[in-house]
Amino acid sequence: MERIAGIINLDHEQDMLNELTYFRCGAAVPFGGRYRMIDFTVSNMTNSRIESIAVFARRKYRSLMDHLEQGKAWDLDRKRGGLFILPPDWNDPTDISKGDLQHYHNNIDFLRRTSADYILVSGSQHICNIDFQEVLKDHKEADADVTVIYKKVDEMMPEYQLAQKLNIGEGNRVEAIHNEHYNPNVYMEMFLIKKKVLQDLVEKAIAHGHSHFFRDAIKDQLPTIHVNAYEYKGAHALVNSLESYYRNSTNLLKSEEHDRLFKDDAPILTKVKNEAPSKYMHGSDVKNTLVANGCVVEGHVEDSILFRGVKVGKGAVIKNSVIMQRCEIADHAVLENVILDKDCTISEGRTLIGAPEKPFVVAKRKTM
Amino acid sequence: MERIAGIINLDHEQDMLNELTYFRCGAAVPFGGRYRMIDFTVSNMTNSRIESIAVFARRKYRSLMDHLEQGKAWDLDRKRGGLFILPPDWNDPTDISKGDLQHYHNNIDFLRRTSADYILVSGSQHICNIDFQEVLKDHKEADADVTVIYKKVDEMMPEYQLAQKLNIGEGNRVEAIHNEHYNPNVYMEMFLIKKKVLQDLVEKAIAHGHSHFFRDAIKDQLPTIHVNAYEYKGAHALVNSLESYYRNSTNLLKSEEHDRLFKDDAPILTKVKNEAPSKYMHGSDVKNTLVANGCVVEGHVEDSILFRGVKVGKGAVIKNSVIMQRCEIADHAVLENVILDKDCTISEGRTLIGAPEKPFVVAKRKTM
Amino acid sequence: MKNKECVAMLLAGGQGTRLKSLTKELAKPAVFFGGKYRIIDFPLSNCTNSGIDTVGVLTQYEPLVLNHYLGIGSPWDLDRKYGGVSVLPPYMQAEGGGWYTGTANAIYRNLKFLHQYDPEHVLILSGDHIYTMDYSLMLDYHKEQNADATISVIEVPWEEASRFGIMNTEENGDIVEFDEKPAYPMSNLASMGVYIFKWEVLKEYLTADDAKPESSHDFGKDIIPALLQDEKKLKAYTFEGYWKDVGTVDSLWEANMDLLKETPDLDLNNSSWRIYSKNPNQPAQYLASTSSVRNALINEGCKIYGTVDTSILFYGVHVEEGAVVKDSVIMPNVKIGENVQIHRAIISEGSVIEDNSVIGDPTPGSEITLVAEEGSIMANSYAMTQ
Amino acid sequence: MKNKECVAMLLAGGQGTRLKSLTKELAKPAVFFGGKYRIIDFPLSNCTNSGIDTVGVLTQYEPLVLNHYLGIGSPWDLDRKYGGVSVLPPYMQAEGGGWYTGTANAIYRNLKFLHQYDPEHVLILSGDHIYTMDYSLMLDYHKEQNADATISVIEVPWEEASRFGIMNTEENGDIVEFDEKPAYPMSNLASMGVYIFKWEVLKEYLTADDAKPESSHDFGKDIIPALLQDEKKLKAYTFEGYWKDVGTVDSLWEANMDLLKETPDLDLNNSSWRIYSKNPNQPAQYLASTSSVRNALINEGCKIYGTVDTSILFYGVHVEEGAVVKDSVIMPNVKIGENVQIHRAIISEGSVIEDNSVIGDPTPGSEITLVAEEGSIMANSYAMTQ
Repeated sequence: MERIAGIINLDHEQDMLNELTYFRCGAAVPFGGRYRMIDFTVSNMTNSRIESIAVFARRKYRSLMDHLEQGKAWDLDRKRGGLFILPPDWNDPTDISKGDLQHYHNNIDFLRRTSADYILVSGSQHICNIDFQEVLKDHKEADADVTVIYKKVDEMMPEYQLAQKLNIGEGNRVEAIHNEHYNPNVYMEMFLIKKKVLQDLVEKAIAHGHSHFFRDAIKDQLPTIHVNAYEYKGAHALVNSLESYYRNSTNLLKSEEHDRLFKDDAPILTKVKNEAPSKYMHGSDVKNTLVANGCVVEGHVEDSILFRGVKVGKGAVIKNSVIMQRCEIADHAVLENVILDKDCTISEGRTLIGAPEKPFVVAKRKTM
Repeated sequence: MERIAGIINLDHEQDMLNELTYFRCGAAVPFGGRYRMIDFTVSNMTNSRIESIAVFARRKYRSLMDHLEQGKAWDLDRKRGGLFILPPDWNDPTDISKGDLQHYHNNIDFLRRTSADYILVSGSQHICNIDFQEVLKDHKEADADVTVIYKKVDEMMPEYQLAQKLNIGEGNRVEAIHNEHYNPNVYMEMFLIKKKVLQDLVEKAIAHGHSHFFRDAIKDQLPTIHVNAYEYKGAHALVNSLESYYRNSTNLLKSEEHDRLFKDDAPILTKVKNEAPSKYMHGSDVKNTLVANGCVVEGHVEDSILFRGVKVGKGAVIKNSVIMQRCEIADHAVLENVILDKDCTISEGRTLIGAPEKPFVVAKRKTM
Repeated sequence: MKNKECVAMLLAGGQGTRLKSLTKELAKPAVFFGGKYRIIDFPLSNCTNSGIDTVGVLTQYEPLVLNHYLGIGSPWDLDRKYGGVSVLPPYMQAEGGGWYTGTANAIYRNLKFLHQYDPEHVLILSGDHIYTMDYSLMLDYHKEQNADATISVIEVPWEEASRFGIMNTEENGDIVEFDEKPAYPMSNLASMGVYIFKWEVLKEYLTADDAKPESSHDFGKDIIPALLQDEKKLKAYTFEGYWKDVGTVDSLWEANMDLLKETPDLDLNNSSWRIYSKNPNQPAQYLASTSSVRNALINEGCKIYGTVDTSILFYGVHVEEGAVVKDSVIMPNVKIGENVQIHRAIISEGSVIEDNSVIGDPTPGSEITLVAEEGSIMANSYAMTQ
Repeated sequence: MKNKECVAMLLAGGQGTRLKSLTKELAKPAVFFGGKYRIIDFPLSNCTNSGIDTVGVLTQYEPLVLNHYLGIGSPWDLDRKYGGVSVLPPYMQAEGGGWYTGTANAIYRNLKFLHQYDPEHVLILSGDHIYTMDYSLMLDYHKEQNADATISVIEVPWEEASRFGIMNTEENGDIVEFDEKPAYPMSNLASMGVYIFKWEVLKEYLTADDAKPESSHDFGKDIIPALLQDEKKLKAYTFEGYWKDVGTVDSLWEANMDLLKETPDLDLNNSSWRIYSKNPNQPAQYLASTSSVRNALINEGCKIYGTVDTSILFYGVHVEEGAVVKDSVIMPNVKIGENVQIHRAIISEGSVIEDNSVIGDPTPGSEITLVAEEGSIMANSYAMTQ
């Protein structure tokens, strides 16, 4: 089996989740009851036997570090390979690289040291469950320079407007990459490339004063390099705005979607918290809801997601809401279309109601 | 046994080791053939059964992170306790703390979560082998608010000019802390304090707009708080300049000094590199020199320190020098009073000679 | 390396035959409890939370299940480079080998293991009880009293005292007599099977005991009486809190039900005293629109479409529409079909309960029904007790 | 969890009696080698470097030393949550227990361990040889050839071939015959004791072999011949590189001396194929002004005041002024007094050689002198061979 190393490049990811990304980068935002966004990327990589992973982080990476530790949850705290979070801390006055090429340049040792022949570069905003070994197989069959991964979407949701789309020609060759609407081939911000090719392209892009590896070295060079398109067909969600975060969260309440994302043979792992099982008291009434461990529920919860350690008091009502870790909802409070970031406290009898298309968001550690 | 947690506060440490601190903070500078400066502080803590350690880092901490991992070498990669490197990544617009109080304020969770009753705060510039449990015993006997650790020095070396000194009165009570020359009681930038007292003092210092915890909350409040002085009597070196780095490095070549610092029952640990034993070829001639593993020596080395993986070619001559990791000294090169940072290459026949009081320093990865 | 102040030895050899088919393929300490845990998680978590980082686990039967569960000890933070958790089955030695013949014999045959750490004190634990206890407080007491051995005791109701090993003590805590299951108890302080010995004392008495052919090599029956006879300093350390033997199907069921009280005596949500456990990495639990859940403890990976009442569900349990689970304990990965009725039952790991079957006797006080591991209950069938 | 493609089983039971007092208290795989390592570091590092992260280590005698050395496997990066290193001594089972009676029996009695990982292939290793080998290349070959079993072979000099198990092969690598120590070898391809089996095939043949009362339960004598008889697909995989049995005092000494060649056949400094080992955490080695060192491998923690020539020093060795160490291997923490003379000797761990004593015979080709573990050579005494 040929080896792949992974790069999770967070450099271009805008922190557009408002209150949820005030204190953390998007990759560290809690998702799906017990995960953080980045868990999906890391788990996909380890499930595909990628055991060397570099994370290019630039801003608000503290909670990312806390969460990933050294890849412990993925058994990546190793001597050989492992997970490396690489925030910018470069002090070379002769360094002329710019943009995300700074990461590639300053972490060139990661590429040099890995024994992998291929590199899989991914962001953290496309939630999915994908086997990158299949991508590699396709890449080799196509004999391409680069293989980009895309999802053919059924319906044009607003979040896809920000995504790049692919024009795909004969033999799955990518002919153009652009932001045009109504093209259903959404580029998933993941590509596979031979290590040697990546190193050459990075060097060239820096020499030409470029600042954005994918745009400048791949997209703009399309006629000259062979870019192969790989279609991913599994569960998929793009989270790049508060609205898409909210809608895709509650989408998980659809049982089929949930089962396609969480698979026994390709589990999504996350940092272990050792919470007790959740407790449903007399008088609790919970419907169509995902609940993580450590919750104590006495009230009414419907069409919602409760993260770990949430307390819902007697007579409290929660609808269409996402309640993050350790929030406490006191008796008789009412929440509808609300997102509470972690450690929030909602006082007794308090009512908060947002709109279905624009949930009411409360930043972490707030008491209301 | 009452529990102590540790804080390694690097905030005030100036990076005054010229080329050696261009790319790394002082705490990450290699020392003693196979260590980094901070290894002494961390090992002293773990040898004193301190198992929760926070590192307050501000600048150039990347190689510190690489080196410490999550405290793996000290078995500190744990669920309970462990070692946490805490670079500044704070985004609270309401935060009014300044200076090193920013660290105390933004990492207040570390203090809150630890079950320890006492906190030992230390820098990384005072190399020593100390048992902090003895300090705690003394602290409790003195019934003090704070116990500061000092070394009574025999001779006034230049590095002590930058150090603070203690006036010690009856019952080992500290009466003044200042920078006066010719006071032999050198404050070792280490103090022990009850957690509760630390929390209160931090809160108060922030409220008063202070920016330097030790200066503003302890030194300047001396008449009102009981500061006890604990005399440390073991091996000691203060490294706060290139000159003191060089002199204290070669000081280790004195066998007694070396044995006082490296003790079997209180070992100094460091990241394990799995280098082979060092190999001395036919024709090698090595005298009064410390050599780490992985070296291959064919030439002449005298009164020097070779870090891991150094190659010394045939007919090369090295005197009074410190040669860091993986440097390659080609055949017939001559080095005297030189410090080579890691990964340097000295070409065949090249001669570099510095002065005994001012060594010639070569920054890392240079080829000369 | 520094020596270890206190090393724990956990006696996990009990076969637990009174747990019937639950322990057919499983040592008793590996039995599931509380929706997420195995019994052994409690003493192991107690060790970690008490700052004891070196634990020998003495197994008797095939050690592979426990070996595999314990792994390198990482769930309990016991993956230490020096110390950590070690499984110690009876192994072959040059002079032969054989089963551990008693609790004392088990420790005796691992003196070399202890010797490696040169401890000052040795904590002896058993893997049969559900409780949370700070052993470091007991160790402090043991050291303060300069005791040769300290035995943890708990007050039991007088009417039950004759079922336990009873300690008769002086007012100052000195143990003067040990009464194994006395017909007429003189005290209600029962031994919890938790001992701290000075290492030197333990070594001496285990070695002497091994030479006695008539000894049953048991801590309660032989070692403690020998120390008492020699007038060694034995102290009773009184523990207050929840402590429950889960040695029978009924007591295991009861201890589970204890967790469903409004304010249970055992707090699984205490963030300063976590009960660590191997994590199955399942997604969040899902309660469907058709579900009805009350008075229940439910773990991750469950999918509930039916009714769950006064029950405990481990990870990966599916309850289909129309099914009713009441007063029951459902172990991991059990699939419960449509319109199934389960009352007062323990369903073992991996069982499949097909549609419309009825399990258990809803009569209060009736015997608890046990469905064996990977059992399969046919559709429309009826099962009650065994 | 995904299954494991390949799990390694390392036979570490050899008592290595030909290593005399070096193995009195130590299994052979734990014997020191090369200034820093134990023999077992080589196969374990090979596993890690080959991407095999699950290794069962089968021990025969008291497993504690190896257990303690292997710990949780962290030095070899084998501290994995799922997989990693497991020590597998012969343990008591319900139907009794007993020593492993042969290499095949040892694996047979751990089929349950293997079963837990449901591997596709099983790699069988021994702990007796010094070599670096990429097992993943052998596994690739085994898979490409779709072999039932693949045996790693190495060309040995024809005159030595009759000391080995010799494989007679077709040109395409098919093994047609296995000749254990043939008087008249037909090939010079010696088995290295490194096998890869398809898991299903291994299970079948081990189970069948166990039922044969006349079998010696040995891979070379029983399992391989049985596969050959059934015309299973057996392939020889030719390894090129350094490979040395270190089963005698002389061969152990020689293999050490091999490392002192200008360009040794075994490269310990290969940064892409590190030999991992437990680290004793000693400070840098110190060569004093009075020292004279040439042609030597020296480890951390050593202090040299005397002369070291063509020798290997493990960690923590002190050589005082005037002492001469030549053509020798000095194991950890040996203290060598003033004016001591040591020639052609192996000095075991922890020995103390007092001032002015003379050890070993400097005559080239003479027998190597061995000083036993924690031996003490009195001042002014004279010791040669045993």
